[in-house]
Amino acid sequence: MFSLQQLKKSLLVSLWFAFLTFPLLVIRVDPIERTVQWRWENMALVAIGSFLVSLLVRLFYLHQEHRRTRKAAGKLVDREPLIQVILREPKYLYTLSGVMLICALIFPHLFSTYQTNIMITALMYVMLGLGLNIVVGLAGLLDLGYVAFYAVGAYSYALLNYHFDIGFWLALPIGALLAALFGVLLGFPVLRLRGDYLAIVTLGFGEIIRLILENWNEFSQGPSGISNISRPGLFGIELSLDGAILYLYYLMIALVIFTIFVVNRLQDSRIGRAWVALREDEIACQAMGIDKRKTKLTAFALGATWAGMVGVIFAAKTTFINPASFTFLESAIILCIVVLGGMGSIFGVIVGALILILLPEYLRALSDYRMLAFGAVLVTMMIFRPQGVVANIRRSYQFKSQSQGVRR
Amino acid sequence: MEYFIELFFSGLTRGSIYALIALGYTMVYGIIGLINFAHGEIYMIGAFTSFVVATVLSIYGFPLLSIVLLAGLAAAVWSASYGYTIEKIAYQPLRQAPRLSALISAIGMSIFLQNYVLLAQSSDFQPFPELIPDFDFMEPYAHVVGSAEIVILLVTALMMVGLTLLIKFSRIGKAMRATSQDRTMAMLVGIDVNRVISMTFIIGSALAAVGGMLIASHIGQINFFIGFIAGIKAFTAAVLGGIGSIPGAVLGGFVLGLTESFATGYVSSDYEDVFAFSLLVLILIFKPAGLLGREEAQKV
Amino acid sequence: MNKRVTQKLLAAALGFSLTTPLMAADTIKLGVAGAHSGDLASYGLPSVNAAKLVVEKINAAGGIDGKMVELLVEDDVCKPEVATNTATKLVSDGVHVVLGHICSGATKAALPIYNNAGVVVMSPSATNPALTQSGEYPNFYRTIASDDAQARTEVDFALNTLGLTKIAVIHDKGDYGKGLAEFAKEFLEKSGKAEVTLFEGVTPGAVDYSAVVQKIKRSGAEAVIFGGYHPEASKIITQMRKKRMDTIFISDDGVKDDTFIKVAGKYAEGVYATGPKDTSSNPLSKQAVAEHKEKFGSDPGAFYENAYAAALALLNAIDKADSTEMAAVRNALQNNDVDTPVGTIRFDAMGDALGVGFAMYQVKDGQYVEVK
Amino acid sequence: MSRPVLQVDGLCMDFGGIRAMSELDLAVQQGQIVALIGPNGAGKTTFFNCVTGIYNPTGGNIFLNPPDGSPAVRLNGLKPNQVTEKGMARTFQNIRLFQKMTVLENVMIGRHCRTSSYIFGAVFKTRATRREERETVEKSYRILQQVGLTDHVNDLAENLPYGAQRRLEIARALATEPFILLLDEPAAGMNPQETQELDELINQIRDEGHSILLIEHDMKLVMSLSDKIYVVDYGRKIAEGAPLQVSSDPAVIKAYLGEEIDA
Repeated sequence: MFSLQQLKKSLLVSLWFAFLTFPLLVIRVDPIERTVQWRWENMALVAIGSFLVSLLVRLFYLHQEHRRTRKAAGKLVDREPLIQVILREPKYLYTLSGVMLICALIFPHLFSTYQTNIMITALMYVMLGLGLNIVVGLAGLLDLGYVAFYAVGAYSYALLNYHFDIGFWLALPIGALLAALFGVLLGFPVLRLRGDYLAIVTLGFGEIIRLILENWNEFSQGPSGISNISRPGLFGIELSLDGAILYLYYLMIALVIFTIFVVNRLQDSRIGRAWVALREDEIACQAMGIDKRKTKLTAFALGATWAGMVGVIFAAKTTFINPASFTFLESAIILCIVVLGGMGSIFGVIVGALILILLPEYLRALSDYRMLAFGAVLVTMMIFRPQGVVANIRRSYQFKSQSQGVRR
Repeated sequence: MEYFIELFFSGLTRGSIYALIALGYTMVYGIIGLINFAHGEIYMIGAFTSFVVATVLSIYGFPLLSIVLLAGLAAAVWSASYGYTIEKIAYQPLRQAPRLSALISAIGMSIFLQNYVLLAQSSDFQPFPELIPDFDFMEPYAHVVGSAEIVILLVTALMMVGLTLLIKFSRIGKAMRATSQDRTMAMLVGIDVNRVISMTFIIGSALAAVGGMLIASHIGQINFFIGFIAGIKAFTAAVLGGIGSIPGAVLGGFVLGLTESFATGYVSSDYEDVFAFSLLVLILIFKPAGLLGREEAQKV
Repeated sequence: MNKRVTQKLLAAALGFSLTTPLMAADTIKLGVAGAHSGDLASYGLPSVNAAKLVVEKINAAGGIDGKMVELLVEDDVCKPEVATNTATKLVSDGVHVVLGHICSGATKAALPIYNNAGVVVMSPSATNPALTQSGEYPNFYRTIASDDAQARTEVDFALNTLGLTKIAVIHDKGDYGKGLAEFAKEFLEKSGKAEVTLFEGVTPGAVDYSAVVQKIKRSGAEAVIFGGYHPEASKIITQMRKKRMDTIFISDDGVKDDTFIKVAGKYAEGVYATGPKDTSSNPLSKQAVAEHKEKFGSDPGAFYENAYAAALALLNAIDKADSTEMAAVRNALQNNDVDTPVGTIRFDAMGDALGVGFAMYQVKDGQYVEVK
Repeated sequence: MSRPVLQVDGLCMDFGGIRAMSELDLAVQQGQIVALIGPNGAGKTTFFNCVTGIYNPTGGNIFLNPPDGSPAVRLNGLKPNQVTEKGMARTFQNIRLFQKMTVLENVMIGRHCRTSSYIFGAVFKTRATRREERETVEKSYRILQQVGLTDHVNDLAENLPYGAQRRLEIARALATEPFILLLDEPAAGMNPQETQELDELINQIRDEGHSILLIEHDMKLVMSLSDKIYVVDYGRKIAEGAPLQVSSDPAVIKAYLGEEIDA
């Protein structure tokens, strides 16, 4: 199966990793007791492990090579991935959506309240991902400070609730609006910046907002946060905890459907096409008569709107917020959802959110190795599927032959 | 006045560390256009390697000077090896992929390395041996600027000069400049681009490792999480100076360090980072390519 | 969709169905929640060990009124948003009382969920004053004194024992550190005996603190009161001493940790820190530590004795109340003394333990020694 | 003679002290095909960039005179999208299509500045939006018919053959409803067959009433299409006039021969 040459290469890889991990994985020092512990067993493990992994990777490439030669010989036709077929064909797509919806609706009756609660979190990230997808996936603006708008939404509700006793339903649009306003405010100065400069400035904005929340006690109560935020009300009915969670769950399902509906409509509209054009080629986009500033600001504002909404929900769900929940890592996770799921693809973002939020939850069994595995999964997935789990498909239009008649 | 000088030195010390890490960011960015988010972790691994080696050597009773040199060497060698390996594993397969995919791969790598060190060593803070002794001749000034700070400044300056010479005059330096200007052209004139990229990671990582060792020894403690904040700050410094520009990274590091120091000294450390990031935003608004970055003339 | 399902969904959506069914009361479920992984795990894991030991002992002695005690352990990583999930999980698993959470923020987020389910919660380490003093959390108790008590100890010590007049108050901008520092500042200003020369936060994890240290020096402070954890404290003290400053350093129980002495090394010498009153002479405390050594082969970590005490207090209250109902348990907690490693305690109506307080310690020859 | 649709007077462009274009005058009359030729690096594309708002010229004036008789518009300082809105569209020398969008969508983008539906309309699909979308699709499809790309309507732009990409760029520009069209080397990289089809296409576009300004290196195409030719070298105009007149101009011959020797 493997040639001697390849085994030799894998052996070299394993030696290299043994060398690489030597100081940190083998030696352990105690500077106080002044003792050194040599953990040679770790080196053996690393060597064997990396040898096996290297062989596996080799096997994978062999397989790929094999496929390629067969394809070249015409023996293998490149088949479109199943998921793309499903997404392309409305018939399948509606069936899939229907099945997913039914699963979503009966989920809380099959699983415990705890599972439902986790699922609420995942759904919140679906919304966040779809919102950021407008900015990053469609308009191509790399935003590393998305969490700032999330914080704006959460604090709007928390403060309004705390000072004026304003309820969830009123706060939801207010939070969304305020976040949109911040989106525009942030958008203005960064309009001229491109690519990675934009990334670092948005990162800076995110940090500035968090730091202000942390330091300005009179306004935000500082790091100790705001507690006892009201849960969403339901015509004045007092809900039990389980009831409240169930209510929040169905609320989230409704909001996610609403989000999908809106984003779907937007991306195939005049404004959605302008975003994609902006992402593809800024200069050509302008030359085609598209106002770059307005288009960018719209993307920022709309993306922020969703973050603001989810922020309000977040505050209502945890009933307690403090600045520690709005760190850069959060922005990074949301970005990972978008890229991993497949930029610009709604279905991809949903899959991405479910993977990234539920994975660490179910990786709890790995306990200490949880985050290690999480990092490794991110890298591996990117290497093997750089375009994301689900690639975006542009809408196609049907025309009756060459005649004048145009039909959708 | 003395207060000003004190703040100035503290800003310089901070700035030189930012600069050492920022160099790696900027070199990698210049050549493959990737924000290497794992670079902060390379700095941390460098610091940790020197911690382990220095402690082992001191337990076995080596003299201080040899400890410093060997620990520094080990830090540079292993960090460089990590940098090289990371590039091979996580970035090279993604050369042709969308740029954001490489960024996510970098974020994943950063999370992985942090937790790898957490598991391999410990989550606790560890005392870092004092590698830079207090020099007697510095004693009269010790209340203003410490020996360690002077050493950090000198080493940073040396590294900068060395790196500049390397880039300007050596074969690999020229190849790096060629690759960063136009990778395809460089390939056409017979430059082994993969080798150049590997070298960039190796040099950038070694510099970060030296920075890691110096600052850890100055602060006297270390844990697995120190790379994150330092990395973000260094990245900010690189962009401030104009990402892709080597003198820019150095300048950006110092500007950032001094801003933070003076903001703390004359205003308040509560908003230290707010000042740093506001400065960044302001500079980029007026000079969108950073202080020394060249405004790219868009080819139309 | 068939009609029955629709009805059920509708009812469910309106929250009429599904209140937690009363668990068949064959065991008493004691939840343990806190940071069991991540960077704050070292503060949370000792409470798990404490609960294990206490429960083992009680079950060996026949349980409470013939019922066995069952442990439910859940990790919250000290994050509020995770803590609500943790709390929901415990409640849906039918927990009766909870030992936890470890961090104040996470505790605040989780408490309403427990309150809704009628579950009494007792924390070994959440010191935020509002938890008890605001009256918003009727189901909350703790076996540690609150931050204001700690700040009071620090300030009294600085003013009365050391007789200082110029003090800089520094914090780490965190929930715990900043809260504590604000109390210290307030007490200092109210006393009229000393001037607060500086009140500032440092950024945790920053590459160095020399600018802040210079500022402390310039402010002319004789002492620094620091609110926060040991990594920042050791960085600040190291840089102060390297700048040849002999400013007195007074801090909190986040610093009264052996790791601080290890990391700061020779610079730790002479540092003051408050910590729970020394209970090492208490036989119960000795016994608890001995049990830990025997079972886990190591010294117990932070808040171990407080957690041990909390587990005892909770189970004792259930025993006395013959019920796990919140009202009955609360009543029992407030009206019965219980012997614990942190002393013989009972709880006031707000939820604070009476008889638990702070003492001042100083590092001498690489060890914390109580200042008498 | 009526007023020219595009009138450029004394256009200058400096890049950091280097003069890339000096005192260039140029006019395009309604319904004319005008060619701008010159050796490589003569400043032709710079001229396009100045006129279409990508660069802000250092001196001179650019006026558009809409053929419908509405008042003249000064283009200096306008943004590229505003220039397009005023009725002048362009193609690019290095093809700049929206690669990940379909052929039809590329053309639909051109309709952007002639349509107005926004977020509200997009989300609620109001009657006005539906009508506008329908019109956009129909018009775009018709333009694709005109340039002969109907077989590729739903293909991604990046998958088109080279010649088709050039035609798509023209289609996209036409969709903005310009009265003057600027084509930057439309025949570059085309085979003789494709060039012939392009010749027909450009003539057809002119016959529909568009004026055309063209940069092109294929002299055969230039000679067959143009009503008037401007020759530039080193950012200066060295000749102008009818095709035959220009081709015998000694200054032009020198500029071109000189270039050949350099090359």
